Amino acid sequence: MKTSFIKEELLFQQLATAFENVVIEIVRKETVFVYASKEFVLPILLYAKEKLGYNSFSHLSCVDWIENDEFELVYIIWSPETKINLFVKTRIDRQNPTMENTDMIWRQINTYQREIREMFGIEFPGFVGEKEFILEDWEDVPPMRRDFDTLEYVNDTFFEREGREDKQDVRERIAKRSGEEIPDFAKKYSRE
Amino acid sequence: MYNDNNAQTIVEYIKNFTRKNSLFMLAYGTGCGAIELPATLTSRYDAERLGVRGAATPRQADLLLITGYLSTKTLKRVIRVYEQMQDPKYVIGFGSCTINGGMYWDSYNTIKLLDKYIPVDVYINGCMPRPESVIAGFKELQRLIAEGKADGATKYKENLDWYRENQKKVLKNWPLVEYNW
Amino acid sequence: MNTILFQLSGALATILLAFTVGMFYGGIRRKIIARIQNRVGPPIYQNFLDVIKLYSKDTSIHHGAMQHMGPVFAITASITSLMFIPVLNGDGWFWFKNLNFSGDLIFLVYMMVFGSLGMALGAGQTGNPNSAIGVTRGLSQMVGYEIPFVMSMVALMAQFHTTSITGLMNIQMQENTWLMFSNPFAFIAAVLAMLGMFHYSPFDIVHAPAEVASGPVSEFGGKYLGLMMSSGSIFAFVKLTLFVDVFMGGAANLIELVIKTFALYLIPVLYGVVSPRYRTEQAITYFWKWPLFFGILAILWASF
Amino acid sequence: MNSLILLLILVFGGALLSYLLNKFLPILRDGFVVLLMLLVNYVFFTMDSATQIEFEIGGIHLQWAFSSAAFLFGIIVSILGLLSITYSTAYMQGKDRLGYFYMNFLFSIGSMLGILMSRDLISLFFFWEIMTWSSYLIVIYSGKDVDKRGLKYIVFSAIGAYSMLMAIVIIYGFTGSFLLTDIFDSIFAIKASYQLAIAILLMIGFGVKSAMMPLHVWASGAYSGSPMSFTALFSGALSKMGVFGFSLVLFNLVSNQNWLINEIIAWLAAITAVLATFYAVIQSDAKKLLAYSSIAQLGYIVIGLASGTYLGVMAGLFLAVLHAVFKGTLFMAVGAVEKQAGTTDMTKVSGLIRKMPWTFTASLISIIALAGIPPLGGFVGKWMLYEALITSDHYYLVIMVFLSSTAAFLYSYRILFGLFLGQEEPEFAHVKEAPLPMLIPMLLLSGISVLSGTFPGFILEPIQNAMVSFGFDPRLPNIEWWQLSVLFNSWGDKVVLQNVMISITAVFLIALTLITWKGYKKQRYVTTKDISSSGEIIQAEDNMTFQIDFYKPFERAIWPLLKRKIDDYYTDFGNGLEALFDLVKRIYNGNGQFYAIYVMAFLALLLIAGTKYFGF
Repeated sequence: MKTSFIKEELLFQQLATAFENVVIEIVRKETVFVYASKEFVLPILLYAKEKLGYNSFSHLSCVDWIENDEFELVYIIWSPETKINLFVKTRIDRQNPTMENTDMIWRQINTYQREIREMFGIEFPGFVGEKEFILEDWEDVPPMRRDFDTLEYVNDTFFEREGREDKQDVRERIAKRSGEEIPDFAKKYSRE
Repeated sequence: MYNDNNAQTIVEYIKNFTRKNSLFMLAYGTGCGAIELPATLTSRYDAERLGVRGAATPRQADLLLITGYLSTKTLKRVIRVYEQMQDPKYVIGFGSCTINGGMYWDSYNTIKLLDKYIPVDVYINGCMPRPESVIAGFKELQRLIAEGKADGATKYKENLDWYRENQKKVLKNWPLVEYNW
Repeated sequence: MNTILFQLSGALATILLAFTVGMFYGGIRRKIIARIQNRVGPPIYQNFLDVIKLYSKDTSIHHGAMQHMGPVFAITASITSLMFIPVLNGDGWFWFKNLNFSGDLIFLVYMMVFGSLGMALGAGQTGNPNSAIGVTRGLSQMVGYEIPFVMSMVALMAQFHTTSITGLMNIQMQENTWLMFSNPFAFIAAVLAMLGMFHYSPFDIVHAPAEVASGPVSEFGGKYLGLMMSSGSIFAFVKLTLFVDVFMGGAANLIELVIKTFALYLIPVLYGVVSPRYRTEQAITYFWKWPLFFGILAILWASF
Repeated sequence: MNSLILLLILVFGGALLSYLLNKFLPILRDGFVVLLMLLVNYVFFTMDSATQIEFEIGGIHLQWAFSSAAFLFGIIVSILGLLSITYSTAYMQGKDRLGYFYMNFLFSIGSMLGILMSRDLISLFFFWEIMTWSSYLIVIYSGKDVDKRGLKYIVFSAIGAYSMLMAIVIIYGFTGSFLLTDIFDSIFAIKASYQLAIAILLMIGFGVKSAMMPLHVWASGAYSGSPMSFTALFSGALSKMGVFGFSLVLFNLVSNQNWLINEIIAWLAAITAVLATFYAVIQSDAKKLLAYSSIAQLGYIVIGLASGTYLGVMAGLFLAVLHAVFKGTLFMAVGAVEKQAGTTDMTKVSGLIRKMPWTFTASLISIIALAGIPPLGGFVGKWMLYEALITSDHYYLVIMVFLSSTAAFLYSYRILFGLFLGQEEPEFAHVKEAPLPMLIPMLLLSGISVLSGTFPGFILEPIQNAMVSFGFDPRLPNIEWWQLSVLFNSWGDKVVLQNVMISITAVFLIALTLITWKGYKKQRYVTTKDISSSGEIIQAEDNMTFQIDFYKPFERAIWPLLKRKIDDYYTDFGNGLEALFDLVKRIYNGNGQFYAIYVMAFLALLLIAGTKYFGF
């Protein structure tokens, strides 16, 4: 049976008429992606909440696209009427990562922004929140960035029990099995 | 009584006997091991028959259970709790995470070797150790206490500088309160 | 027969008796709870081991003079009220006379709260907020259960025109009856109040370990906790003996005493094992419903 | 000179002199008032008990003398007066209008002595009014909330004064004399209903001062609002004037047939005690708490007096003396905290025990006495009260008293915990122990609390003398005061106070020695920040104090009782009166024509009624 995308199409139309410089993609049923540049995120979120009834904020997450030298921020919001998950995605510069503060729309964004600030080092100007979220006294590179060398840090900081030196790298085998390539930046983790 | 190399006076013997048979434990539910404790304490395995019972605060406790992985953030509190306990006191490390890091061997915020930071009297192996092994651990600790060998606290006092150095390496900006009892 | 040395040794013997009996009762309680939960449970002498271990533990810190004195207040109250309670009735064993004839029921009721208030002061000085919360819960709950208890005591005093415990015991000896049959409502009210007095479940919100980290005793370890456990077991004996003396005709010898007190002790223990925990205001209103009703009935029964 | 006149001249003259001294030589003022009160005490205690003076002013025969009952209350007034004025010299340091304060202070002491010595109703009323006004002037001394606190106090005092005046007029109308001795002789000749009316009117007059329900609403504001040095006297001695008046009425003016009035008063006092205790429990200001607690304690005293039995009256008077002692100490201690720490709000101040150890000791002793816990004096009073009520078949009153005094443990603990125990907050780190002139009166008074628990004889003997004058037979054994140790109730049951004391002291000392002896060398003090708190290291700025909503669970349980305050009823009554006056104003609207209509209507009504009932 052919799936009909009536409400998704409607959303597409509404967003397309309201905003010009955005790319909208209907991924599957009840899932719509919106790719926007960073200054459009706040208007889209506001518009979706106030006009289209997307009043439930689900998630804010961050992806480190180290290959493109970018961070991707994903805001997931949801409407109880249309039951559509609306993904608002934006990419920001990795060298100077700042993003607009959006916690005035939904208060719970506060927590996500604190986490992202701590784990990825993305600043939210104008955002007032507790400085520390999970980590205490962290001085190194934010640990969720992919250029943070976990193993080196662990070897420097923590002790090692004798007899656990073999440390076979299973990633190589997994990569070979699934036919993928380990990217260059991750090569240095391998033990050989 | 136990072996001749380790002759004890009668007072010491009584003390050790009561200590071994009355362990007030502070179960510091740090990791997944905490879920094994209800089973250990309740009807099926019944640790209370060995004299093990829960204590609510470190002031009353004899035995500190580190049940599983310890993040550096938790380590601070564990050290504090350990130092608030009164002598004589014992520590049991639960599971492979406390022994060698276990599955968190390369985690940036989980310590791998508990006995570098606080003295551990008994380790219980496993991921997680089942209640049977937990009780075996209690038994082992009781044997050590009876023989007067569970002297982790004394070791900690004697090598305080060494322990402090290790702790400071992980806990950089944390005010470690002076330990002097 | 009346030298000071004799009296002192009698007092010591009474204290030892109360301590031993109270400790064993505590152990038996743990055993009973364990058996009901289908466990083996600790040996019944487990509490002795606990106390000896606690005394042998180091206690290298204190939070000030009042904390130091808190457990002392508690044990003082226990031992002093023990001294004023007739352990055996009639001539009994002369050793256990102590100061029986120097106080009466009103005095005892007041003496019995001395300890908890002193203990509360000790807990207060530690500065631990959990202690203070536990204390407020305990004192509030005390207002609840003291009222039906005192009502039943007043009913007895009114019925037999005496306020002394020995007087009540003598009446039971002469009339060859137990006061629990002479004034059953008073007995019911007193037993319901006793549930609260023992601070066992469902009235154990005072030191609920999961809520307030054992409440008033959360900063007490080592010798302090040991002293308090001893005081608690002596106090349990005091309460049970008081009930036996007043309602069950006292005991002619130690074996009878043990049987009667144990039978009474089973009531709060068994009621507690199968009960969840009341909140403080629920506990207060619990005592101000049926127990209060029975207390009023008891006084009416006594005055007509 | 007659020592009664000397006493009055000393106090009232001294009052005026202290005002002048404050104006011209303020440096001598403090020494002067203390010396003056010492002198007053000297004169009072060396006075011959038969001293009497009679004179006539404007045809009215007046008589002054100290009866033995009055002497008992006089002891409270003079000693507490001396101690509280000593305390004032340090407590009032640095405040302005001290001449005003000391003048009124001495005026109220003098008027109290005047009330006690007057043996006729006119001088009693005269001194009563001086007392009311001088205390009112001190209540409004601080100048805060005058319209609420001061107005309430003066309105209720005025109600009391008017009903007293009415009673005096009725008495004079029937007996033709103001002299108490004449009245006591002839009062029982008048009709019982008038006797009852007189008694009730006088009770209202005295009940206001002793803060009996429903006349108690002024007390919490007035007690907590005046300077603590005066409140010690206010609650300790001034309210006892009401108790003194009660004793006059109950034992001399009410015949034995009118047992109902005793019951009513006892029950009113019991309800006062219970409700005031509940209110005290939920207060968070130490002053307010003590004020409500005073109301409750006065309830016990009145219950004792109203029970009418030997032991009950003795309990009432004993508690009256002891209440002056321990409540005086407590108000002084709270005043010391206020002076040193700047606030008595228990949600703010905490952990002063190490800063003010002696103040704490005094308050601890007084609290133990207040709670009635053996072996201190309060227990003796409570014991006698219970025994008296039980032996005289007042079973439900016993329960009420017991409920009140069990709930009193709650606020007893609250005040000690709130001010002295708990977390030591850094903002009170600067607090120092109170100066000596404040400490000495507190410690002396708490010494009396301790002593009276083991040797109650030295208080019971003057009480017995007073009770003989009320017509009771002396029942205390004829021995020295330090030998009196056994108290009996009327069923022959007893408590041996010295055994209690010896037993408690011995056990306490032995246990304390044992617990201290074990490893005391290794033991060291840690601050209250070093507590077990799930491993967190508590920093100095972390607030770990538990003070707000302290007895919330208890409050929830007793909430049905506290929902309607009696204060609200008075407010409603006041609002109702306002509406009534509004209506009256609408009738008297100043329009002549309306008045003419009213007159016509009235005449018509008269005409109709007259023809119908009187037939003209």
